[in-house]
Amino acid sequence: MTQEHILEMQNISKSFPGVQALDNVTLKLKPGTVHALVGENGAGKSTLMKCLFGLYTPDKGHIILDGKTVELKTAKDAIENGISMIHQELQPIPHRSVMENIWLGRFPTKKIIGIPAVDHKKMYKDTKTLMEELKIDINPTTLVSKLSVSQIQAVEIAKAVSYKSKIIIMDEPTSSLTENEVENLFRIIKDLKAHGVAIIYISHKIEEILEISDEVTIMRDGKKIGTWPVQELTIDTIITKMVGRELTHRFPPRKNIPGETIMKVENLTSINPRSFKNVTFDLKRGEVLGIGGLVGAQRTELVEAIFGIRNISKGKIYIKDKEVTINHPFDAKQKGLALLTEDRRSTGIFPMLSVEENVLIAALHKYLKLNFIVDKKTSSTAVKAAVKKLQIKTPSIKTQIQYLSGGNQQKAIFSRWLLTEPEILILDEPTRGIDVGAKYEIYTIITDLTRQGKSIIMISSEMPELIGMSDRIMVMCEGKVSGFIDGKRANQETIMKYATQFA
Amino acid sequence: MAITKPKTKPGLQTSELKTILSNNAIYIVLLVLSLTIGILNKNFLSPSNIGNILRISSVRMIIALGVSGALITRGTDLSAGRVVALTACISASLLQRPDYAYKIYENLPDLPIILPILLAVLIGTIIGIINGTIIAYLKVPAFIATLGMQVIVYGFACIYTNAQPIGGLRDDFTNLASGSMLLIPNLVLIAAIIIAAIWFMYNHTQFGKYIYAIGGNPSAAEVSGVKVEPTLVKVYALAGGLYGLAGALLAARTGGATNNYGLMYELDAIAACTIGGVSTSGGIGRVSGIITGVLIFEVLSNGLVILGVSAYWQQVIKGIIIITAVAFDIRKYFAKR
Amino acid sequence: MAITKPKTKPGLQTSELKTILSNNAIYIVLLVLSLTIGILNKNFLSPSNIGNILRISSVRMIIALGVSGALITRGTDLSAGRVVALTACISASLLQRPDYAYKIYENLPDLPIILPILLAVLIGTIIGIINGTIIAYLKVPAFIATLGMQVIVYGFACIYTNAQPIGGLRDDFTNLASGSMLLIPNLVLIAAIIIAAIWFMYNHTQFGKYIYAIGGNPSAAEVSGVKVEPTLVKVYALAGGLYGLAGALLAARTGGATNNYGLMYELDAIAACTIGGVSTSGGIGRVSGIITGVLIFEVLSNGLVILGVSAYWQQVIKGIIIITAVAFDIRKYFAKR
Amino acid sequence: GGGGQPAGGDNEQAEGGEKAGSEIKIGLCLYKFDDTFISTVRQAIEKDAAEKSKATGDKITINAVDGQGQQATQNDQVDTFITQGYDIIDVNMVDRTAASVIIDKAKKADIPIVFFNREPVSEDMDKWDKLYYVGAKAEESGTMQGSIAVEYWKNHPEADKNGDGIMQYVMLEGEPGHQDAILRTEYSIKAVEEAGIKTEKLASDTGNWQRAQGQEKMAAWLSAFGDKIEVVFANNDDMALGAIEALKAAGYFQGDKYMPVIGVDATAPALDALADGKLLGTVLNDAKGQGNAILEISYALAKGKDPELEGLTDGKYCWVPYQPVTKENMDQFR
Ligand SMILES: Nc1ncnc2c1ncn2[C@@H]1O[C@H](COP(=O)(O)OP(=O)(O)OP(=O)(O)O)[C@@H](O)[C@H]1O
Ligand SMILES: Nc1ncnc2c1ncn2[C@@H]1O[C@H](COP(=O)(O)OP(=O)(O)OP(=O)(O)O)[C@@H](O)[C@H]1O
Ligand SMILES: OC[C@H]1O[C@@H](O)[C@H](O)[C@@H](O)[C@H]1O
Ligand SMILES: [Mg+2]
Ligand SMILES: [Mg+2]
Repeated sequence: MTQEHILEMQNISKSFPGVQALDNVTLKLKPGTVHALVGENGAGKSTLMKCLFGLYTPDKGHIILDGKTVELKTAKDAIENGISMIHQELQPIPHRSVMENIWLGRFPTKKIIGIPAVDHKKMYKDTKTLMEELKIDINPTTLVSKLSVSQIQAVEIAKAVSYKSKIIIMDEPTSSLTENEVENLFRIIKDLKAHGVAIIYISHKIEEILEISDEVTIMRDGKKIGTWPVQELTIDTIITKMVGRELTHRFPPRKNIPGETIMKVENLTSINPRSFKNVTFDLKRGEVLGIGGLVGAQRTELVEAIFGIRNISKGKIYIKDKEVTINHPFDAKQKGLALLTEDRRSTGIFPMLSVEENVLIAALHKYLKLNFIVDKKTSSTAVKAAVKKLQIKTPSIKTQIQYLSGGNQQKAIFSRWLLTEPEILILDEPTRGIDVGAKYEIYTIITDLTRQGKSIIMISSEMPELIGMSDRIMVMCEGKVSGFIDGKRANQETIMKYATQFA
Repeated sequence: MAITKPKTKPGLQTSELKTILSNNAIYIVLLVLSLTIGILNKNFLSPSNIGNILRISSVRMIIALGVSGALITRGTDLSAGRVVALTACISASLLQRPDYAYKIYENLPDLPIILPILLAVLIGTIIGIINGTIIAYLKVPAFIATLGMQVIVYGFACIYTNAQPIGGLRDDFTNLASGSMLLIPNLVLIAAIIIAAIWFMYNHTQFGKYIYAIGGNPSAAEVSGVKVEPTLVKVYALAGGLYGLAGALLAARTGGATNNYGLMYELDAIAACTIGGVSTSGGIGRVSGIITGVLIFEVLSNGLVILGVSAYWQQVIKGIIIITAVAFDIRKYFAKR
Repeated sequence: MAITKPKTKPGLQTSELKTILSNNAIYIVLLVLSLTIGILNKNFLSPSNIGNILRISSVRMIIALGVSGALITRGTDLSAGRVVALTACISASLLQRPDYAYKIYENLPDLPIILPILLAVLIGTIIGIINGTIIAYLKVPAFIATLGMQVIVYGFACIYTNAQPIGGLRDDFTNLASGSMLLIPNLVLIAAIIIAAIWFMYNHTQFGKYIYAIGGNPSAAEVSGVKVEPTLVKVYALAGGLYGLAGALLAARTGGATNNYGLMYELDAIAACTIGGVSTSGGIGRVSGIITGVLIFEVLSNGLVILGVSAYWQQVIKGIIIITAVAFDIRKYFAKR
Repeated sequence: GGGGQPAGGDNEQAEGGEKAGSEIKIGLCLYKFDDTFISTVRQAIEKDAAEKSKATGDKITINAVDGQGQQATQNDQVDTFITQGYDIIDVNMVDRTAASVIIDKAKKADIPIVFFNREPVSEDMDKWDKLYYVGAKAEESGTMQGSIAVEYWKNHPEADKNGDGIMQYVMLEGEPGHQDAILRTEYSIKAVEEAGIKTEKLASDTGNWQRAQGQEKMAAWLSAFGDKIEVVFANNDDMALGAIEALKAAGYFQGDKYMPVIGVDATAPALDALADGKLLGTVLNDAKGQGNAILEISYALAKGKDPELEGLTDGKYCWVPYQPVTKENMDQFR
């Protein structure tokens, strides 16, 4: 029976100060299969995988690989035992090339006058071959700091595959990928399966789970709920088991009627010729304006420019018919704008600060006495309310945010911007890494906000979300607006058609 | 996910103790150090010696608090010591006894002592503003910017004094440092006020929160609408002002000043902050830690003298104890795994 | 430091020339500086003076290359200068002329000069290993660990020399520093070998790439199977070894040694690295930049002396030029977004 | 004079007063521990103290502390000694003008002070009658350097390389602000001029007492002035020896290419260079003499006696003269 499984994680428990992250979890993995791991944010998925990869030492339980009990104390041990991992929080080395990132820890070597040296030529060739095999179009010598989030994700995938491991852990590999890239990843996974590789697949996108996995293990509150063959599950049953209650709708009912124009953007053009140009659109009170497009469509650049993070060469922004200049997020905030950025790690969280401080930072001015003293009472109350409203799971609001699960960090940053009570909330991939239950909560909040007359601009690479939530969708391609689609009439095909219009 | 209160879990008493120990490691280090020295030489814990240590620490604390802002925002300030020197010289030169034979300003009227002190603070602040501007707007790494400033300020201190010592300070000025109020030494009182103010600033003001945010993640701070550059300028300006105050107090305490004052004070201050738990990679640091860090330094310096350890070995022992203290303390950061 | 958004894109409208200028800013600074001084005083560019500068720079480069590894891995090494002093004293004490009246070791046989040099390297390496171990395994911040070590090593240097200068070095030893081979000064030759070796190491060996990886993202390095701790120990060990070599060469160059040698050399070295583009937040740095950084320093020091600038103003000017150089250079990092 | 405070305020056995076998605690505050000269003085004091203890049966303890070149640090150390009830404090001021604060405190605690090496200004010395000073007149060392140069200049016509009758010199100065640096720089040239020789300063720069910096500055000057330099003055021997290394590298001291270099301190390597003909002259600061005087005065004070040392000027100054050292007379200093 054991031989049927390449890996058994038995009765794994792990606790952190104030949190029992894993409670007696058992996981069995068959070779040549995809085993999905699902659960709410903070359910313990990543922790379990970190135990397997040698990053955490479990408090209890053991790991059996190929029938042998092993102790994995470091990542190196895991790698040497045929395990590789795509990490949820992307881990590139910024100022080094793609190929160096991929082969780090096992560079091909040759001898130069008897001295062992890294064989750059071979490394380049190997990388090129690898990338071609995986159909990833990235130059091996590009510096990683020059890549977009999705390209970095692709590099991480290539890296994990390159180990030729027996087991590959994929912790939310598609959180930053677009549809095409996801398809490509699935092709890669199928290929790996065919070669007998076992894959542990973590994702909050239930459709993906159903499509790609063979078995599904569901976790809740650090405990294992059960493992089922995928055939026995549906979206609804997974969600129900995961959340512990039924969730009948994916999107809350929305029946808002957008009002008058609140913001107008005219001919906005980046100083960078490769970025967005001549972008014109308007936003109505109470409207959700979705922005669709493929990666590289410059959606992020556009909203960051509106928010004063990037420079524009020409174009105008009007808010309530008044022209405004926004040179800094500070200005943007004053004008009633808020921006939830796409890259949580680099522009979102303050890792070693508390959840409270992370949530408060953008709205501090609202909780001041004498204009400079932070009113602890009112601010704390506001934070606690926000934590409750978004159901952020944290031992306390004093906990450093770095110890929260990825999804809960995202919720905390979302609440940061809600606290500023913006008129216009710009969301760049707002539900990245968020579980279905929490997504629904976020959608509900969006709906509530629009009902209160607030307006939303939402970039999303998840088509269902874009279609399900937007009143209107602006599609971009190569930095230009290629069209607007009414939310009710939008479907994948029309969006894709516009998204590839100039390609 | 299960949020459990620690109490509900078995075997936590020991780990709780461990947590308390490791969260307070630095205070324990100070305590153990003081007690050990106190046992070896009973004079160490005499009220007058404790007074000494506190008085000495006062000036150092003011400097360390200045540097801490730079450290928390991921910077550093190597100009501290030399700014202390320059401002000590300037304030001293304006407070010489009217009858002193080698006065810098021959016909200077008897200024109220607050004026030169304020001038010292002002000059320190201006230097700090320049530091901050170079760092925030010209994007020069703080290390280089403030190292350059260190050299420049030293040059000016030499030029100002022509490398001649400034002595003959007025008694009302030196009494400021040696005097007491209600049994508490004036210096300690001043330091206490500064400590309280900085503590309040770090913990209760918007500016303080911005400092930590910038240190925690500058890009995220900017996106959150924090004006990073002006905030940084303020941080260095405040630091400079504190060095200026420290300079004036140092002149009062020693009754003189030279261009060589303050040599390497910045390293001591940074070290004290680091010992006190301020992270050199930003975003972390508490006033109580900084104070304790300074005290550890001074207790060690004073204690080794009292124990009569020979000077060269003092160095060796001091280095070892400091490293050990931090090694012991730092464990709290990697408790989890 | 400032906000560098991860997604900076090269703008096309930035003219090519501007890019070239700003990518090579530091070399241009060196060139402009040299030419300016050369025009003001023609002796500056005389072969003998260039020889001077190169010979002096040689030792500094070796030290800077040592420190650079620590910087690239997000650390620092404040012990550098004092290690140079200790190893200079030790190697000098073993290479005194047999007839010298005040020998430290009375009956020391005539050692082959390579032995004391190797001993200096060995002692430096051991100190480095201790530094590295404290930093990597005891998780003491590099600043504190190496500052503590600075103090300790200084104590030992004082104890070893009893604060008396060591002189009377053998001619074959001092000739090592003053001599030349095929017109190239020996010191320059030795430095060139070290530079080449370190360049090779940084760019072509696994160890070198690990250094950058650890500096760029320590946890990424770790999950890629890089053994971070032993790598760090090696980095500091190598640095220590280089300081040891530098110490021996400095003793040979100056024909003697005292416990005061190497004072603040670490700050100069770190500054040179930073000027040369080594990022104090890790992961970035090139050998050519470091070399240029050291040269800028020495050209400035030598040039200001040759121009006869008064000692105090030298400081002021030096500080201003260094800050300006870096301000000018750093622009490449924040090309408009 | 008169009975200072009972020896060792914390020591009850000492209550008896001046009987043999009492404990005497002397706090020795040095401006900087790693200073060559100062550490020689310290060693002399320690040695003399040990001998005295043996001879008298009194237990003399010397606690020597390092002011690290910082007046503030030194003040702290004096405070500590006062708090600890030391019998005598010997102070080598960091900043000679800053003595008044220390004096006030000592006076309050009635602990006599023997200053040495750096002379407090006279108005401070007049503040109390239990203040003493042991030292050399730093001016003297400069004057002697000057005389050595004069002597050489007069006996060696070829020394005036350009034959203009003017002595073109360069000056390597000690750490800016250091008393010895200021005075040596000034008085060496004064002595030359007073001997009727015109001088021209080609360059002067600080070498911070350090050998390596002496070498680096000298090398730069050789590039800038070459043979125009006729005499090299250095505020101390370490810098002089550094300059000699630079000169050697530029071909001096071979054949008849010579450069007169004059230092101060008479350190061992300097005497060696003197014998070797590379250093023209240096000046001995009599560490042993000073050390001995300091201990004698301190001991007498601790015993409650008036220090009846011969040659005490004005009842409180003890001058230990400098001595010029050249190849001719060097043997007596070996
Ligand atoms: N290093 C740590 N220190 C303290 N708590 C931690 C640490 N790592 C994880 N946790 C806690 O453990 C719990 C499980 O986190 P984990 O990251 O495994 O969740 P997850 O299932 O991967 O969630 P998500 O879907 O949001 O990524 C969370 O409550 C989290 O706060
Ligand atoms: N023409 C280009 N040349 C070089 N890099 C490009 C180009 N276009 C896009 N990129 C890279 O792709 C990244 C993605 O662009 P952008 O963020 O605007 O896309 P997006 O549509 O917002 O994607 P996402 O939805 O993932 O945020 C850019 O930041 C950039 O690094
Ligand atoms: O340290 C400072 C200096 O002190 C002087 O007295 C001595 O002559 C010099 O050689 C130097 O040591
Ligand atoms: Mg996770
Ligand atoms: Mg002449």
